[in-house]
Amino acid sequence: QVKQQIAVANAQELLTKMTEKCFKKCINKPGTSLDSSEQKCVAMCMDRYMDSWNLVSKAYSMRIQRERTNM
Amino acid sequence: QVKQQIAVANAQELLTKMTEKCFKKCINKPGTSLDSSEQKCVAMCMDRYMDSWNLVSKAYSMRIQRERTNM
Amino acid sequence: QVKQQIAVANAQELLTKMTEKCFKKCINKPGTSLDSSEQKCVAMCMDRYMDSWNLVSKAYSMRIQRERTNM
Amino acid sequence: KELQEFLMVEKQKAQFNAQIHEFNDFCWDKCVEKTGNKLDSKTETCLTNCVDRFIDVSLLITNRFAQLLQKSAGV
Amino acid sequence: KELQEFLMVEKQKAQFNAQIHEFNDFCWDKCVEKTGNKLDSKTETCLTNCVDRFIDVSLLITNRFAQLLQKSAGV
Amino acid sequence: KELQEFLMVEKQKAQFNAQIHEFNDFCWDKCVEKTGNKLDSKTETCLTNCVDRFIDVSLLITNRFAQLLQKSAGV
Repeated sequence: QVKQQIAVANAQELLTKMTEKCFKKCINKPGTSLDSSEQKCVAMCMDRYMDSWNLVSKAYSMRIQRERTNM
Repeated sequence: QVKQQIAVANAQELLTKMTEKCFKKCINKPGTSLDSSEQKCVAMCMDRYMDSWNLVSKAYSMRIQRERTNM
Repeated sequence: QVKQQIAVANAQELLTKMTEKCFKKCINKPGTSLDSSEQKCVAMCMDRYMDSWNLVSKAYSMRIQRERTNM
Repeated sequence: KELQEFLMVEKQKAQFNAQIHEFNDFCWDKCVEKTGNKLDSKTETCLTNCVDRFIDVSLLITNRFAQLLQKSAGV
Repeated sequence: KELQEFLMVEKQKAQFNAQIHEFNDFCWDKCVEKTGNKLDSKTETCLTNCVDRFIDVSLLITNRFAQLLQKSAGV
Repeated sequence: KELQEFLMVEKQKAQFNAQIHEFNDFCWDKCVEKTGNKLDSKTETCLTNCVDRFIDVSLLITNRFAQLLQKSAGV
């Protein structure tokens, strides 16, 4: 249960951040609906944000390991 | 009492946001006092921020209702 | 113990803010290491941030005293 | 039992208000440039659309995320 | 009872410090452009004024808000 | 006792994830300009370096702060 709670909290934080970052990147002037190019942009932005998350996560893990080896 | 606490929390959050947003909009170079044009600007900014709050609140309520009707 | 906890919390908040502010000021393009000019910039930025903290703290204290005298 | 219902309703109201503060913070920066004697109609439209599009983006991202999860779970 | 007083004083100190962190964060962005060997006097004046004007704006808004509330309550 | 260990491990994981969210938020703004079909190699390098340099800056500041504290304590 604790594991699930953390997984859910993690996913929610990711969704919140992506919504904010991708709105900023893709919606210059909010219109009466999301047009198809905005939808495409949001979908791509979301994929890139998750790519970035994975890269950052890997870089951070490797750094922690290096610091441990140096100690 | 719970109601009052929420109302107070809500008002405090509104005051905090307005102070920050209206300082940013109205005080370009902080001087030795608030001059009258800065005071006017802050008062107007405050009124507009509350107008905006009401508009946003209405838009959000309507959206929630629409989503419920669609379910 | 309470005193120590507050002192630690205070120092941690200061360290967190300085890291963020000085990274923004000093690291334009993150490279493969911190070069010596970036390190110098970070050290100076850190000193200035603490100077600023002391000034702000003094200004706030004096304001509180003035408000009390006026009451 | 009535107390529980009362508390739940109040909690929902608090969440609703917190959400409005967030929307207003975000959409104010997006839409409001000058603050005159009243919000002009362009700014008003922008604010209303901003809330609705923000929710659209949030739903789009949440649904797509759920699909990706299901795919990766091999369902 | 002494413990309570002690805890209250410590809590106030913590709030005071939290407030300074906020002011410093905000006024640093407003006033500090370059970070050299020391803060120049223009930047120092800006920082001090920034704190005082921020409090002024906060008081102005709070008082005006209270007035609006009273008016709308028909007092 | 096993429960305690389990909870501590889970807490560390949560902190690790929270840290990644912060890094990603910060480094995304620093490094990602356009979002195309994939992150180009320049952006990828920037993101990886951003995390490492952020930690470098944090360590530099923390160590220097500790030195200043020791000096001012007259040690």
